[in-house]
Amino acid sequence: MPIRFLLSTGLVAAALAAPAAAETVSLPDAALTSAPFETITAAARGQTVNFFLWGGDDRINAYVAGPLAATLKDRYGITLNRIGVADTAEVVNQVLSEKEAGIDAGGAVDLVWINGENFRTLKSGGLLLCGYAEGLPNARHVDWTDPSIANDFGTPVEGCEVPWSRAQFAMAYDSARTPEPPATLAAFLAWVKANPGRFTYAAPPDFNGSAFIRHVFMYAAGGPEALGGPFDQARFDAVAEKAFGILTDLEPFLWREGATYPTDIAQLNALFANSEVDFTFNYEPTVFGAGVEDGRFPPTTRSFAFDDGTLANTSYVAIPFNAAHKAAALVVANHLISPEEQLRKADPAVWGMATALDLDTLPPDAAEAFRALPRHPAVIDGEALADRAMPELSADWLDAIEAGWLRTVGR
Amino acid sequence: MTERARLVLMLAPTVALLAGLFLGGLALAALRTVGIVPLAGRFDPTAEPWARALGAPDVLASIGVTLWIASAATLVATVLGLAAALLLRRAGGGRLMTLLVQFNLTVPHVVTAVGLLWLLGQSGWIARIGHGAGLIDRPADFPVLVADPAFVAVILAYVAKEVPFVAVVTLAMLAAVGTGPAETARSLGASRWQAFRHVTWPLIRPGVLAAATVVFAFVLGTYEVPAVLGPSHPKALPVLAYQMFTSNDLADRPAAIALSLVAAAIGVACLMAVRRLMSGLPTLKVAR
Amino acid sequence: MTDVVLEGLTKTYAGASAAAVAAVDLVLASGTLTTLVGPSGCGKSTVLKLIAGLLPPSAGRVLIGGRSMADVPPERRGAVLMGQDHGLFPHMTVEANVGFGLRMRGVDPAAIRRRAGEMLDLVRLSGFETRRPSALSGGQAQRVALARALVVDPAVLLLDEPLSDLDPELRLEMRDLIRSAQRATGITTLFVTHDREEAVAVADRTAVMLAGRIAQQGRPDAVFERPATRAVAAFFGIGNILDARFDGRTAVTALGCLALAADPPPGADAVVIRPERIGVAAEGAAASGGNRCAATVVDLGYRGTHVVATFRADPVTLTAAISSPIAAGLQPGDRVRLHLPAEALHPVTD
Amino acid sequence: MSAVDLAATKPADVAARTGRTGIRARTARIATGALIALLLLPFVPVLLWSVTRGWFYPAILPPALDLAAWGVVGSPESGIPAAVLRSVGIALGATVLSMLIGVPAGRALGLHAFPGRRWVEALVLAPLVVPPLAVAMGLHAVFLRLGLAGTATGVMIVHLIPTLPYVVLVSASVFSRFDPRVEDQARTLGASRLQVLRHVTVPMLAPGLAVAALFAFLVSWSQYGLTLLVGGGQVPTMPLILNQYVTAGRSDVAAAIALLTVLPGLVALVLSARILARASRRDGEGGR
Repeated sequence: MPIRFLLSTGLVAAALAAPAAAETVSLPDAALTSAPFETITAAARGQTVNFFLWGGDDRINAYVAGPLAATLKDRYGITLNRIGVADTAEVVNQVLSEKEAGIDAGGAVDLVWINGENFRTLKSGGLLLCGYAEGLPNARHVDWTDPSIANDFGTPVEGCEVPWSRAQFAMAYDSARTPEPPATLAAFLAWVKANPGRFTYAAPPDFNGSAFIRHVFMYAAGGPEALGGPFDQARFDAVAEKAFGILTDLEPFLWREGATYPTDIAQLNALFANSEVDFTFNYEPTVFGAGVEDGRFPPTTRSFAFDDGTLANTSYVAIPFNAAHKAAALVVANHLISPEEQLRKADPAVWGMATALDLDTLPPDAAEAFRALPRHPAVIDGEALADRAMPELSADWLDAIEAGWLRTVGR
Repeated sequence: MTERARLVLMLAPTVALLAGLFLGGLALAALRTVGIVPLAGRFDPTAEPWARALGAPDVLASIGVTLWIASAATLVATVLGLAAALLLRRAGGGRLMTLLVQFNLTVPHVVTAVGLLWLLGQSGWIARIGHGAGLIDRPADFPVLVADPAFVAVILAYVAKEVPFVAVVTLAMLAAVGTGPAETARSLGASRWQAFRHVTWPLIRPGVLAAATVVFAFVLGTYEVPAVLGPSHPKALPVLAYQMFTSNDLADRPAAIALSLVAAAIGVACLMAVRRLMSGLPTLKVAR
Repeated sequence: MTDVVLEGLTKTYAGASAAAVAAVDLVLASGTLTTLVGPSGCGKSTVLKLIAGLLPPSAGRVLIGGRSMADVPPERRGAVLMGQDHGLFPHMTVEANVGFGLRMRGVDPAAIRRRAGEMLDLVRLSGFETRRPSALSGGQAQRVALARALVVDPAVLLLDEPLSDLDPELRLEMRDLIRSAQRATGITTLFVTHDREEAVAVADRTAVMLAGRIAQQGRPDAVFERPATRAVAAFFGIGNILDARFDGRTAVTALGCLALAADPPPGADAVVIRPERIGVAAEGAAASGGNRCAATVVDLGYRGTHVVATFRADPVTLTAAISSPIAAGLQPGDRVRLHLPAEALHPVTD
Repeated sequence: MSAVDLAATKPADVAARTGRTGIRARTARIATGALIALLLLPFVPVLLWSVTRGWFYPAILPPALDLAAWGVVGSPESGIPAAVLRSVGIALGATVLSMLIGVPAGRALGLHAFPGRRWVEALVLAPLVVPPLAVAMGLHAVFLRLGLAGTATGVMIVHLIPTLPYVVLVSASVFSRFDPRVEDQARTLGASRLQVLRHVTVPMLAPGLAVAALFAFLVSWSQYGLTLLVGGGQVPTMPLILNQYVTAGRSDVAAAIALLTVLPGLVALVLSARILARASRRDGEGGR
């Protein structure tokens, strides 16, 4: 016994003695946010950026590891290392763990695709590099006064992340099966009751399932205005009873009578594709087009948005406080919001994700190029979506709603 | 060098590694759940993570279903594995057949889980054949086997993986025992079944039960199978623990460790059972 | 030609209370075959391992050719060990087995083949070169093992019960083969066995080992006929041990005074006599000379070549090996007279 | 009774020479075949999915042949070719390390009795029955500190926890059937320690040690939970990549990856069967 104890403590001692895997950062943080960008670009040359992002879509993977990486290499001498994760929470976990272990420099993550509660967690923990975003050369194409840019799920961005894409929630149906989908959430809920077993939603913490529940929550509250601003327990309790009541009432009419829910959006998509249910949804409607192309959805798939409005959000890229290659990460972040790169990303043939830029700041022909991008028939028209956009709730609301759902409906 | 020094030298690397990594990891995990983090020099003893872990919604149900999955999978896999070994021997134990029985042994669990998802889902391959044969009309008519409250698909995935393991161990035990004892029993008037029941089975039992225990403990701690095939609630213990470990709420992490220690505690109980079972054997001649 | 000297050789295993080998002094004269005989567990094999360098001694030393072996590893001692189960390498052919030692020494392959061939010839196994050990009979395997040992031209050959796994007739054949090979090569050989007959049959010299110590050593016939101690006598199957007090060349025993042919050594406290040296005569037969006593036949056991007869000569029991014709005239209960010739009576110490 | 049936009644059996036994052996073969079919059934949809896309209920067979999934699998942008290399590298590294560390311990356990042996055995068995989740969570912080978390090296080291016990146990059973006196003989014939190892011990035990190595490789190759936790998602090995595509709903790519993931296991299995067959031919030549 004593030997084992010694050995195990020995490991701890070795860990304590080891210098936290450090790599010298050529510029201190203060210099990074104030230095002329040419200085940063020069410092970035030859660095490798570990870019963490959700890795379950081969179009995204191909775009990031392919043309995007090639451009960065050619133009800035930066190697982009795509690190696919199954869930962005894993990246947050990584940075949190590094912080706990006292690794304040030389961290594994240089850049992460992020928004919502993941952003809030890192920001509130002081785990992000801040104050640089609006100073990036290409930041002039971003409308920082737009509330949907300046706030990420209610958390003020405050220069701690750079907008990359916009997304808005949409529903999908199979036009061969459901020629006329219900136009409002109320009508949709009635449809579900009239067609038992033909709908379900993914259980939180799935990102998309959680968004669907928020729509019901906002519907119960009578609109997004009722839930705006910081979290308020009294307001939550008032709405929660009604909202979870609706969802509980709905349960017997759901797929498998609500005994279980799909645990992620892919399961819901598969149910939809195999005619087990008649609807699916996504916070990123371009998925429907891509899904038709890569065989995840039937060719007759179409998408729509509820007339009462659907949630819209912006997703960003952020740089952790302890990133090993901050200069290069800044250069990459800046390049990601260049009109040229945003246009390439918005092309459905590449990815199709909507731009985060303010088209009014672009030269007319550049703005026109965005407007002229083709649209897949399965994907809802961008203007139709924009007309129905609702701002996201703050991340605290989000947590409370998910936890409430798990307590009341999901068990 | 003395004999004793040589022995110590041979054993030291393994003992050091397992004591350091395995016991050390376990010890650090346990300390963490009571608020002690040697690495960060933190020492605030608390029982909060345990309260949080055991107070999380569905935790008891999770422990319950995990034990159910492990028991059911172990029972079915052991019976079928034993049967497979005996059948293989009766069938003459052709090399190809033995190879095919063993095949799943080499397949990662996540692959088996995905295969079963596509096979047994309500719109899976068997359901489609049922539709083609006119037995069912809609996917909903097909029995619920995936993401079901009884964890049928999860259990079947483990069965598919562990039957070969039990069979291989049993075959090894049978080979070690040889046919002599059974032949003697037959010549003394025992029927084939009696010879097995009273002579062969008691001889191979320790090995088979040890294999069953390993299967049981293994199922307790495997994440990928219930993650792919389990329902949204209650979740199997490893799934719940991993989800809590990667939760946004920092306070969830020690609670997640506490949950995984519950699984580890059940595993330790299994280890003691195995030790008892194995005490009759010179060395554990099993492998997987 | 090399002699081997063991000086105060001692080995105590870790955790053991008694020494497995205790202060053994032994000289293996160059070119001779010495047998080391003793019951199992007496430390014989340990002596071999100590000589071969497979175990470090706790005390004392081994000299081969006058050189201390203290820091010489086994592979450089020139002391080849051959064990009871042939110990052939199962993954090598017969030829590779025989050539093994030469290969370890970096001898070139052609020479190895030639030497291996010669050795296989010597053990009459030409033609078996490509066989695997699993395809050999026990005797063949043992012959290959002998060839493998001899091919490296060892300074010392250490044989650890080489015949114990063989059938009786094979044993004799193999024993003769070893003996003739040893004579032909002149390799100093230590042959360990627990078989008394084997020990005296092949040896130039015999050492008896009991409980880790050399109890007696000398010419085989001397050891066999004239054990020095009760224990050696018992080991060589002499059950006829009579407690005795000595008065010059007279031993005073329970059977009365027995005359001896020579002076007893100091400390002697018993006399022994080998069973085959006891004479048996009918009760009434004419008696000439001393050392006779009356006895009753207790039991007669037929052994093929002879009969083992047990006699009661109160207060002791004696065993004699007698010829069949003599035994034919006897029945249990018959009264006889036994003759214990003075030259066969041998005083022993405790 | 046909010749095939006669061959099939090989297992010594007192009552083997009756017609009834022939039928029994045939029944056993049919039953074994059925069991094998059941065990392998999950691979049917996997195979089909890997060569098609857009295959929806109720189609029993894929609508069309489509090799796009294999295109994704082969493209460098998907990271899959790199993941294959990474997985192979980690598994090979874990195998080599656990052999170097574990085989000596296996020798000690297989050949020697020593005080404390029970504790060493328990320590070696423990990782087999104690779910690794808690251990990995406990080690995570230490590995981060050492700069090992999120690295292939760290993952490889943590894989030693499950691989080492297999190597130790398999090699202990290999050594328990080994007579170390052969090594003594080789020494006295003029072989140095190293030469004995190279020319005698290793070649003699090669088949058994190869099996130990194959187990280690497969255990590491299939590892999911430990890789996920210690790798922090940054060391995407094949099982992780597979799950990534499963959770993205790309059944076609997932199926192709699944097949790719099964491949080394298959190779290993066939290889080990051949090694063992060769060994049994060697040991059995001419009969013992």
